[in-house]
Amino acid sequence: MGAISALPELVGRAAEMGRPIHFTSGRVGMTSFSAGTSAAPTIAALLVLGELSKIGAEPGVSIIATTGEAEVLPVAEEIVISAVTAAGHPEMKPDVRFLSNQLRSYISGCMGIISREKVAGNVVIGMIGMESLYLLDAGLDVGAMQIGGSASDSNAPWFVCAADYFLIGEEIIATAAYLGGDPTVVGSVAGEDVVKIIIMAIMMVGSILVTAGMPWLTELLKN
Amino acid sequence: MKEYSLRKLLSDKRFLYPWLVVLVAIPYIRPIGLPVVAYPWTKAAYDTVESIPEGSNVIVDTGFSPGSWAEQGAQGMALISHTLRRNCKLVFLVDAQEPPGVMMAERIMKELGPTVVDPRGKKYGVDWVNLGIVAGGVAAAAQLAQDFHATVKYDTYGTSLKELPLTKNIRGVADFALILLITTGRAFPLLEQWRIPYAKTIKIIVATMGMGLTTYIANWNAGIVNGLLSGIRGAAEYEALTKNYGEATKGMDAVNLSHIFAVVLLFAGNASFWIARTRKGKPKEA
Amino acid sequence: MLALTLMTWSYLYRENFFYRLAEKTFIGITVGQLLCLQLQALWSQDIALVTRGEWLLILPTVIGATYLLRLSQKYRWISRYAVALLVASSVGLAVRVLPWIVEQHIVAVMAKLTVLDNAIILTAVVTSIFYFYFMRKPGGIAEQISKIGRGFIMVNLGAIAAGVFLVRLATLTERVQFILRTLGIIP
Amino acid sequence: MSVLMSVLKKKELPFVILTIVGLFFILAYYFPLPLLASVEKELRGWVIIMGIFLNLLGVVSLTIKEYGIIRKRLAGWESSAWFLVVLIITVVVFFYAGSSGKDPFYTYFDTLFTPLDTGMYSLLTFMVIAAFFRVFRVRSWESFLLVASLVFVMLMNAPVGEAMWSGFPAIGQWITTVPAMGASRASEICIALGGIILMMRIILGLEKRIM
Repeated sequence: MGAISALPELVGRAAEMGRPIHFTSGRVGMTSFSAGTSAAPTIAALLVLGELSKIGAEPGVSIIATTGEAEVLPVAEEIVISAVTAAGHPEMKPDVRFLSNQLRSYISGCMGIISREKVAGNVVIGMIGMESLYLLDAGLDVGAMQIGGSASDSNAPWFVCAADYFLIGEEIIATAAYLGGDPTVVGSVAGEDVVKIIIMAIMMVGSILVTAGMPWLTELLKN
Repeated sequence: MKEYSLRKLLSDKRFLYPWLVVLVAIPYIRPIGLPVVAYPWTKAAYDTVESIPEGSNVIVDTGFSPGSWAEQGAQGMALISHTLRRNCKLVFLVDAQEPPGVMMAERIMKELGPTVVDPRGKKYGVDWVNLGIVAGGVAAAAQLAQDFHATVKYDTYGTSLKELPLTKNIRGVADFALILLITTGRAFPLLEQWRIPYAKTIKIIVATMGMGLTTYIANWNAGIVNGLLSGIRGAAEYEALTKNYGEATKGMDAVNLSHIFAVVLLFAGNASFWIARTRKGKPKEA
Repeated sequence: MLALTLMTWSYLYRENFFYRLAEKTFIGITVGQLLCLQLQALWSQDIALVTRGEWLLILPTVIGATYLLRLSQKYRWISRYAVALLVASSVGLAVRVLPWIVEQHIVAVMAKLTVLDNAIILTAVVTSIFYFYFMRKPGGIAEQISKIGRGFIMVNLGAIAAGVFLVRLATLTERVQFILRTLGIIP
Repeated sequence: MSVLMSVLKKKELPFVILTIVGLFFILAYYFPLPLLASVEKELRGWVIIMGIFLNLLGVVSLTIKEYGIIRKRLAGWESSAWFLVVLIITVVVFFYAGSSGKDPFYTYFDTLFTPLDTGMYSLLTFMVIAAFFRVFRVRSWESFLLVASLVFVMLMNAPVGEAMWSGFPAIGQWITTVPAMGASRASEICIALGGIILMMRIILGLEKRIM
């Protein structure tokens, strides 16, 4: 996945230009709004933030993380602190900013930061809602290198076109897992792939059964 | 290098913005009125309203915020003016998830009042009631179906529901003929708790945002939803079906012009990209 | 009101003084409202109930209050416990989507394959899942299938982009109408 | 005492709590016993109360950051000062005027909020248009599929497509209900699965980077 290798490139560019990197995991949090589907992408995005801080700690690139949900603030700070400590730079302070819990108000703040700080890199990843195109557009205007992806399909098209490196759907979660270089990750992902094969098999068998006029598998799964 | 500077001006995105505003503004000053052909699910929504007995009670969920007025408000006005012309009585409510929806119900009735519906006939308390926020999600919806007065005691102004002529005799789901869901996604659980268990006596029409359409088409195919409106286009189709042209029809003119504009831009952008690419032999980033 | 709308639109030219003014006003009022509503909620949902005898609620109040210790460098570690609870609850909630996925998506795909469209839907689902099959080897058969899946995903994204354009356009028409009305061009 | 403190300061203990509480939430969902259910309901209430403090933390930390900018007279401190002024006015109006019903606070809030909100919202249309022109480029067969599907569905949405050629709405409807529907289902299934795997890793303590 290209986006993983792009993080060092992004940090290098920012260090060279002497400008900060903007990171956001979007407006939604982990427990409140439509929690079921947004928790994992948000946490995955924060793990990407951790990796970014780890790479950025050595050249001392400042990373401005913004959020539209207050509950992301402490988790993001913890992740950044443990990442920079692991990289041997515990003196780096996390810069996580809560802007507003109202969607458009948060967007206006993000756009302001991107264009005023003239960020060198713009990382927009997670369960990104309608803020996607606003932030990508602002990033394009200041010529930032953009990496991103949304776990919500309805906002993914803009990333495909406007980001330099994009991730689609589940790739976000998988990337975040791979980033740490943890050997247990391969095992988890392999296990997940087996589940996917099973799901595909169930769907195909179920369809064939329905075609043959035996919908018992469908009835079974409905309950 | 005059030609060069002209091209630079044309490729600046700021050059596009005024054109978009002009294209959207034109239909309001001089309407064009291309015919809007209704999708089958919109026609089904119209037929559903026509099929309920005249004067039935209708329950309406207006769970959307002012930001979506252009879409949801237009759909709400089209649907509600039709039900009112069939002399239906309306009971509005919203979920606790979308508090501004309470004001949206008032706004629909206010904007409809003097235009479509004969203002002399329709009175608050007799023809329509606004329950305000009904908190409690699924549990509250289920209880509301069985025992109306035990779940909600007062309307949004604090008047007792037992004193209002419309709600005085309502006991539960059996007294309603139709559900209108005019929401932006997270609907009040009327679909699960009212339509599915009581499918024989009550029908449902969903007015969703343009993006929510695919999910609901599956429900429409399955017969769970009787009729479906989607976004400003759905509203315009409904206005055409009821021959009651309003905001959405004008909006569709703007949609037509700006969509042509968008397609032209797509081709222009790609053409300039490919010309630059073949000239220089490598892709040029925007 | 017209001025405020135009102030936000001024961003389209470039980031400027008026936009900054609008931005800070916007954040100011929403954050102010958040602060007030949360203080009110703290009273009505928590402290008022505790004084009425629901002593158990003292516990989340104390744990919640430790979040504020994050602002101090020295006692920041205390809040780590509260963060652990926060992550735990989000994790616990996230696992709940499984039954919903089975019902909404897996069952819905199973339909008569003799109808061409249903067969295409099944193909689209299966090939697209292959795109998210991460153990695939470069050049293998899974890689080939995943390319077809990627094509289906792109078609989906294009359709979505068109839908989003229509939805957003509706809001613009409303604003343009508002401006025309304010300027007195249309009634 | 100092031994206890150093144990508490370590990261292991929060991880243990995370595991226990996380497993509890899962158990309570899949095995809805009355006891588990009532404890779970109580815990959900706690999460809401803790959420209040999180929001307060957000507001306080934002205010402190903006105040720091003003005190150090960093670039753009004037706008930070304006932010504080608006914040204070909002709080004063709220508590002075009360907050229920149709009172001065809502008039104040709506007058400022509605135009700003809808103004920001409609900015997006301009950005979509600019994106169509700037970045929707046919670079490969994949982006060709994306742009083609975009054009067909746009011409389905706009009645003018029907006026040009009756095939546009038919193809557009087929795209949205058949191939697009299939791909979006696949994407939802995979996100849910990936999410569950990540969450299980966190609960089992395999994901050390979380704290």
